Amino acid sequence: MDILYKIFIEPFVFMGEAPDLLIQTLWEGLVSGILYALIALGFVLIFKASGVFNFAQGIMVVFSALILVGLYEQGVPALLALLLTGGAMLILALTVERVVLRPLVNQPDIILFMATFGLTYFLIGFGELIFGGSPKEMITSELYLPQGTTEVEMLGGFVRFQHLDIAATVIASIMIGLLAVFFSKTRIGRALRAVADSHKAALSVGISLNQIWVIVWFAAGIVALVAGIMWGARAGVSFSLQIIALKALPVLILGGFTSIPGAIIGGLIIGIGEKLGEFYWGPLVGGGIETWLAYVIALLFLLYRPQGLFGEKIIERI
Amino acid sequence: MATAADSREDTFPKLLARNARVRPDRTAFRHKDLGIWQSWTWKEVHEIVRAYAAGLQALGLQRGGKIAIVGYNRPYLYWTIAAAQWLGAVPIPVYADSVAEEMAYVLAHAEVTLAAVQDQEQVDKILSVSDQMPQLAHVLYDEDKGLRDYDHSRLHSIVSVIEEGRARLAEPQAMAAVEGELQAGKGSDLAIILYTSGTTGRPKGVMLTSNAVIAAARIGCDFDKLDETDEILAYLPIAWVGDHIFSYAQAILAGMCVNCPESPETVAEDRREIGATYIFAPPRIFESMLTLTMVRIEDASALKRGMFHFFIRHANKVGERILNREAGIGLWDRFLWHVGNVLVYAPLRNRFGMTRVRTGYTAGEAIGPEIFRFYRSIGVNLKQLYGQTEAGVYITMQPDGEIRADTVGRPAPGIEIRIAENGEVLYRSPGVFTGYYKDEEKTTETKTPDGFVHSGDAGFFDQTGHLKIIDRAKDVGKMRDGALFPPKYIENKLKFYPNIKETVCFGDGRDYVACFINIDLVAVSNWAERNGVVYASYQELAGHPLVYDMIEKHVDEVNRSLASEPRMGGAQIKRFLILHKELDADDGELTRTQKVRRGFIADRYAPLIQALYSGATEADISTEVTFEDGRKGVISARVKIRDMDLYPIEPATSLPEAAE
Amino acid sequence: MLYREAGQFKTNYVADRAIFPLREDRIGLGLIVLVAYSLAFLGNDFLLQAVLIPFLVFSLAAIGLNILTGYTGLLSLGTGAFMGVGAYACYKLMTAFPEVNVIVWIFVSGFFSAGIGALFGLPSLRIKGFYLAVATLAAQFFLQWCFIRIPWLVNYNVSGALEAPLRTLFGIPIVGATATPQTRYLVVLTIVIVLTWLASNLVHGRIGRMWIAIRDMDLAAELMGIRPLQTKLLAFAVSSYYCGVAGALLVFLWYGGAEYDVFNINQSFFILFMVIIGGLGSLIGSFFGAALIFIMPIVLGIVLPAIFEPLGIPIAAETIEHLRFMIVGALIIFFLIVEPHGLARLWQIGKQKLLVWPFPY
Amino acid sequence: MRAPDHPILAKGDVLLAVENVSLGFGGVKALTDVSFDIRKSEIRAIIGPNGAGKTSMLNCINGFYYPTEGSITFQGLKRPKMRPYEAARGGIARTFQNVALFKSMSTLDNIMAGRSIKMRSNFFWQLFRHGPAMREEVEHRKVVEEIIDFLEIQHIRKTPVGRLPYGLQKRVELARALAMEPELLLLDEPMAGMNLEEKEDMSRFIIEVNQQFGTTIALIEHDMGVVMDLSDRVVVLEYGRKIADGTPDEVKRDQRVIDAYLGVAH
Repeated sequence: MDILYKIFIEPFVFMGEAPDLLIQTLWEGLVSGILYALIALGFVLIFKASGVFNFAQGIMVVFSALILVGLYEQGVPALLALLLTGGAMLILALTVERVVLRPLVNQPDIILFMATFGLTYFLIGFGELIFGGSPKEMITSELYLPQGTTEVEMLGGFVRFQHLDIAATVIASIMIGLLAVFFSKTRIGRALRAVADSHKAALSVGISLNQIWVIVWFAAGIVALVAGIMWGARAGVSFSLQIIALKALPVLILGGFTSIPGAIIGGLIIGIGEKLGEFYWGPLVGGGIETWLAYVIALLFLLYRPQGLFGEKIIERI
Repeated sequence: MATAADSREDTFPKLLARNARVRPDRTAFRHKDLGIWQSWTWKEVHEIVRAYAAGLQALGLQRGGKIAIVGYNRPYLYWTIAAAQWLGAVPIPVYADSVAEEMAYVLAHAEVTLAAVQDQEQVDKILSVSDQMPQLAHVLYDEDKGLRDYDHSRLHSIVSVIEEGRARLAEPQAMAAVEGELQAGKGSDLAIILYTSGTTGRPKGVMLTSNAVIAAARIGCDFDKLDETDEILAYLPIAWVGDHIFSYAQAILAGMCVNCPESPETVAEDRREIGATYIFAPPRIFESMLTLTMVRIEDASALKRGMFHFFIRHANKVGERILNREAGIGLWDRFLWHVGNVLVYAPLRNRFGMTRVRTGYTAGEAIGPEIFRFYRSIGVNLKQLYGQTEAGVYITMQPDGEIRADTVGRPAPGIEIRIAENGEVLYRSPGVFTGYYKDEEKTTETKTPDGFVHSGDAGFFDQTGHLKIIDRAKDVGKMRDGALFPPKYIENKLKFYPNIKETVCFGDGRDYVACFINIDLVAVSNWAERNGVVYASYQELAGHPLVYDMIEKHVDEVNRSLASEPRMGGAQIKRFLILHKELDADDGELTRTQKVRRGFIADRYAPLIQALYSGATEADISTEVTFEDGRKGVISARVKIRDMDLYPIEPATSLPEAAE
Repeated sequence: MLYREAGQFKTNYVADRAIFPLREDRIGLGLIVLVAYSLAFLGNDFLLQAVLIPFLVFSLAAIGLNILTGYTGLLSLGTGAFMGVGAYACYKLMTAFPEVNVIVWIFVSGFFSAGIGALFGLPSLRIKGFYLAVATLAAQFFLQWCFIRIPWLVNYNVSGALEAPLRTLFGIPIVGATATPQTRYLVVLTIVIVLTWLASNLVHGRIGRMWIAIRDMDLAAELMGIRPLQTKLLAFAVSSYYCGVAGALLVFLWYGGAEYDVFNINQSFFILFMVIIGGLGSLIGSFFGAALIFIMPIVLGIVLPAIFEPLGIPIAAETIEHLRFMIVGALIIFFLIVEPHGLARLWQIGKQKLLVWPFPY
Repeated sequence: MRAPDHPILAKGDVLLAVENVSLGFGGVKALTDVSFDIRKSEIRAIIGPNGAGKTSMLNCINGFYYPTEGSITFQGLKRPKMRPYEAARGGIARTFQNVALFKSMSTLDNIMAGRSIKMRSNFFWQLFRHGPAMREEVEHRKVVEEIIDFLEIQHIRKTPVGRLPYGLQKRVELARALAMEPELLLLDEPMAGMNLEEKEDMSRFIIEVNQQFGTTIALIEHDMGVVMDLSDRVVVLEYGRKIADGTPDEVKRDQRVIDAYLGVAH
């Protein structure tokens, strides 16, 4: 009975007793949720347009951040470095399309999936070869990202908002908004949506499949860069970031592989869920449950709804 | 049982009983059925055949009675032969692919009362003409598929007959009676009647006694030292004398194992699986295997192709001599041959299923020297023999070390050969037939009073004492200018080209030689594919100008070779055409053993022949054909004719006198 | 070319269904086993310890994952964790019951990971493909967390690491600091051969057919009476059993001790690469994959300095490590492009070529 | 052949009864209030224009879909929700409109897989491939070989089915279904995409299966000639509703059928 009390009653009592802490936790969950969503968006972009489950999305986050920091360290001005990094992502997209995707067209999904694994390993080796394996500091102030903290008194306590987090939330939201506009309003965006339905439809818009691949990989690269700056600013730039990138997977599961709103809502559920879980229930089992809670949430959710939050009900035909 | 009587093993059932006694647990028969090689030992076969005989007895088969056997090579059909012989009845195997009318003629002529057949197809065929065979009382079948709803009053499965026999044999009395029938059999009894399809006229029933068949079989067994460890694949028609001697008589005599393939389509694969030690195949099978080999090698990588051709050339140079164990072959050449053996020859033999072959035979027609040499050079001990149904196969054979492509060897042991004035080969042996069934006239025509048999073939002995056959005696004709016209000789030269499947030459009493050519669809379509020749049908391919060009080259080479031979130069081919359809046994153009029916073809294609000799450049023809399902139709075509340049004839030297 | 199939006919179904119906294959297999055993006496410690033992251990893990992913078509990213379960279970068992021979516990430890594997396989009835892969990620991270957070698993060892106590077989140390690479190699080799044989029996029989049926066309399989859940769970259990035994071998017969970090997500990926490169749905492919993915970096570690240092380019150990990553990554892509069905397919094609030699088909 | 707990049915008894079955996906109704029965040992055809709900009907019968309304009674037992594998174990086998073979397996293994439900040997023996496991393997192989022989596919016994031409794949699929020794065999367009000769073969096999093993057959087929020749009774669907039911002759004369189906499609 005691254990049941500890699981089902005590955390909620605690939430009620210290609403300021609840708000703080929710805020932190919201921030990481938004960033998860941003990474997940990269996956969704590529999956929607080419059916490839891009395992390398996580490493692209790290890779882009490394290039940015690395260029700056070489004396390139911060904003120019940002631009050059964008260029590097374009080159990456072109290379991937030419070297990986084109030769593997029409292969089963799992083969393409594995190819992105190979890409991941290649990029890890390449990145470390050039920039070294040690963690780096993100150039936060040079990119005019705010720092510092605002403490707001509310609900009988103080809630701390890191300026960086606020900026991250705002920028990520803008990014997501831009992508949404891009998809629904522009010609290329519509073509991308068409390609998700049928390749023929995309061709009728007048864009070749290869071009589309380059565009989505480039877009995913830019998304990765933004995510890399934000995560890098919060946690430093190193290859351990890719573990965070894996968190995007449960987000995708929740939101569905092809839905942008799904990615956002999934990101928020996972971000907030794991912060709440860690803060209120983690101590029961010794803490650290953040590493797996997201996956378990996704798993339990899947058992209830195999097609995800926004996926259509799967009618199997034979 | 009476061992004294048993020791005179002068009939096949008695030999079977001996095998069951001497080697009871050795495998006697195998049949690829239900995915594996179902096997029977000699003991089992003996028991089955005895029960079968008892069962047949119950169905009224008696000494002197006749039973027809129709179907592919199946153990139960071979056992039908043995069971019939057990009772002293005469088995009459019939070609499984004969049409109902042909079958009705044979069955009626032989007065069979029972027929043991393979499956529903044969049952249907027999039932469709049963009104022509009033004496036929019962039909037995091996495979029951599709026969479930048939009226079974006169229809029995072979297995049920055997079961019935087994039940009867449970009584000692019946057992004694059946064993008594076995002992009552004598070597001089009629063992089998084999109907030869013949190139003209109705089939004739060649009667062979047990003594004759055993004598004939023994020739081969002794000559090639066959024993119980040998394996043979039984896949040729059981109604054909070769199969009867090889897969039945010699198998029982030597105690070797008979392997029946799953179906006619799987013969190549089954041959490979079994890896027979003793093989027999008509030249066309060796020929098509070689053609297929060459076609497939063309698709191999350049390196492999180069290697293949290099070693095949080397084998051509020394392979035969190595097989013949001749002296005087250089160490390097030997070494190279052995390298080639690892890389090419042994794998090839393996693919052909000839890895374990001790002796292989080809007969029935002349084999292309190239083809013959090819197999020998890669280490297959292939030999030729010359034989006839009337002789119980063996007339001449090739002893080890004296094997040549252009002769058929020396007289087989115990065979006397005489060349008649007109060049015809006559032979006499213990294995020759007693006569044609119910055809005294033909018998006396064929058999001389002193026991020699007219072979009907023209030939001569060369300096080494080997017989050389040039043609059917009656077919060697004269052209108007008196030059010799041996049609088959020319045709064989043409047929040695893989692109040519069949030819028919005309020239007897004419001014020049002209011929019909049938292209080989496998070889030519492959050639067409490689050369970008597009076609929609056989007819279109056959009429294609490029195909004509290619065939023209072949004809030209034959002409050149004819011109260089003594007395053959006059028979060069002046004009030829490519037939728009394949010559087919179903249309009566070929015999069941795939031999050309010359006269029939001459009638059928008279307009074409007329055009060949009128100087026209093309001719129209329409012919009635029978499709696979038995429907009839008419196909028409306009056939083009090509003229050839002839080579100057070399001055004639004398031809060996025996060749007419 | 080396095959002489003529004359190798089958007269009963047992022979026809043999796993190696051709004599030449049986001889070849015998030779390979012979060579494998003689390497214990011919190879030096480096070869045994740094190459062959890990190669065999990873092959076993790859067979495990291949049963699940290759034969049954269920993608798993939790292999590392299932290996960990085996290792931790083995540790607990051999320290709790030291009187029982360690070999017994190695085999028994697999059952624990089989149980855990089946548990995490339960969602496979409802979810498929990438979705299932994420479910197995849950297993990976959850179990890894357990390894860290439950000190009972390492008998409250303050370092949190697994340590191999001394254990013997017939009086010869096979686990622990004093066990020689030679004896450990022999033990590992024997276990791997036995388990490979059993796996081969399974995949060639009714159960293997059911797994493949589920993989090829799961709906049709179900409409033929194959219960999807039982079949998939069985695959999870058997697969995890193999991974568990491989995990125990890895810790106690290769490393001689390990921390939880050995069983991280990268280990899972590593095994998955082996299976993909080796060939999905092929036991021999598991060995090929393990050889390529594991041995190739070792070879690169030797080859790269040999190439660059004579050119005056000094190569740091880290650089080699980075190059290895790049080359492994590039090779994975290369192999997927050249032969998506893995090395096993190349092997099969090679065998087929030998069989029909000198013909191309 | 038959699980002992089923009532023994004589030829002509109702084997399967479909009563007022409706099936909907979201807003779409695939079947509306369909009722018919299938009698023991008959060949029953289900025909109708494209999209008439024929395949959905088969899917309901073997538990792949659950009817939203109505019930299906098989061998006298009215079934609540039944999983497809339970239907298979109850004696319902089927083939599919688009061949659903196990592509990587050989013909032999595909058919052997069809006997999975008949095989009992436990995991332990399977591990060692000895004793009961091997005996069982051999015993079932014999049955499978009989089927191979019956359908004349000996020559492709060991060929991976993915490499076979379409017509043969269909035949292998029939073989696999027969391997289950079903009470009721559902054939979804067994002759789609076949040439005349293949169609004749397939018709012959269907009739022989029906006659030799007494198997009840329900088939969907587009070729009207085939349907009229083969079937004892025909049920006609249109837009998910039954519009006719009876012998081929009756159905052929039915005005609604002529309007809906014959007039439109051919």
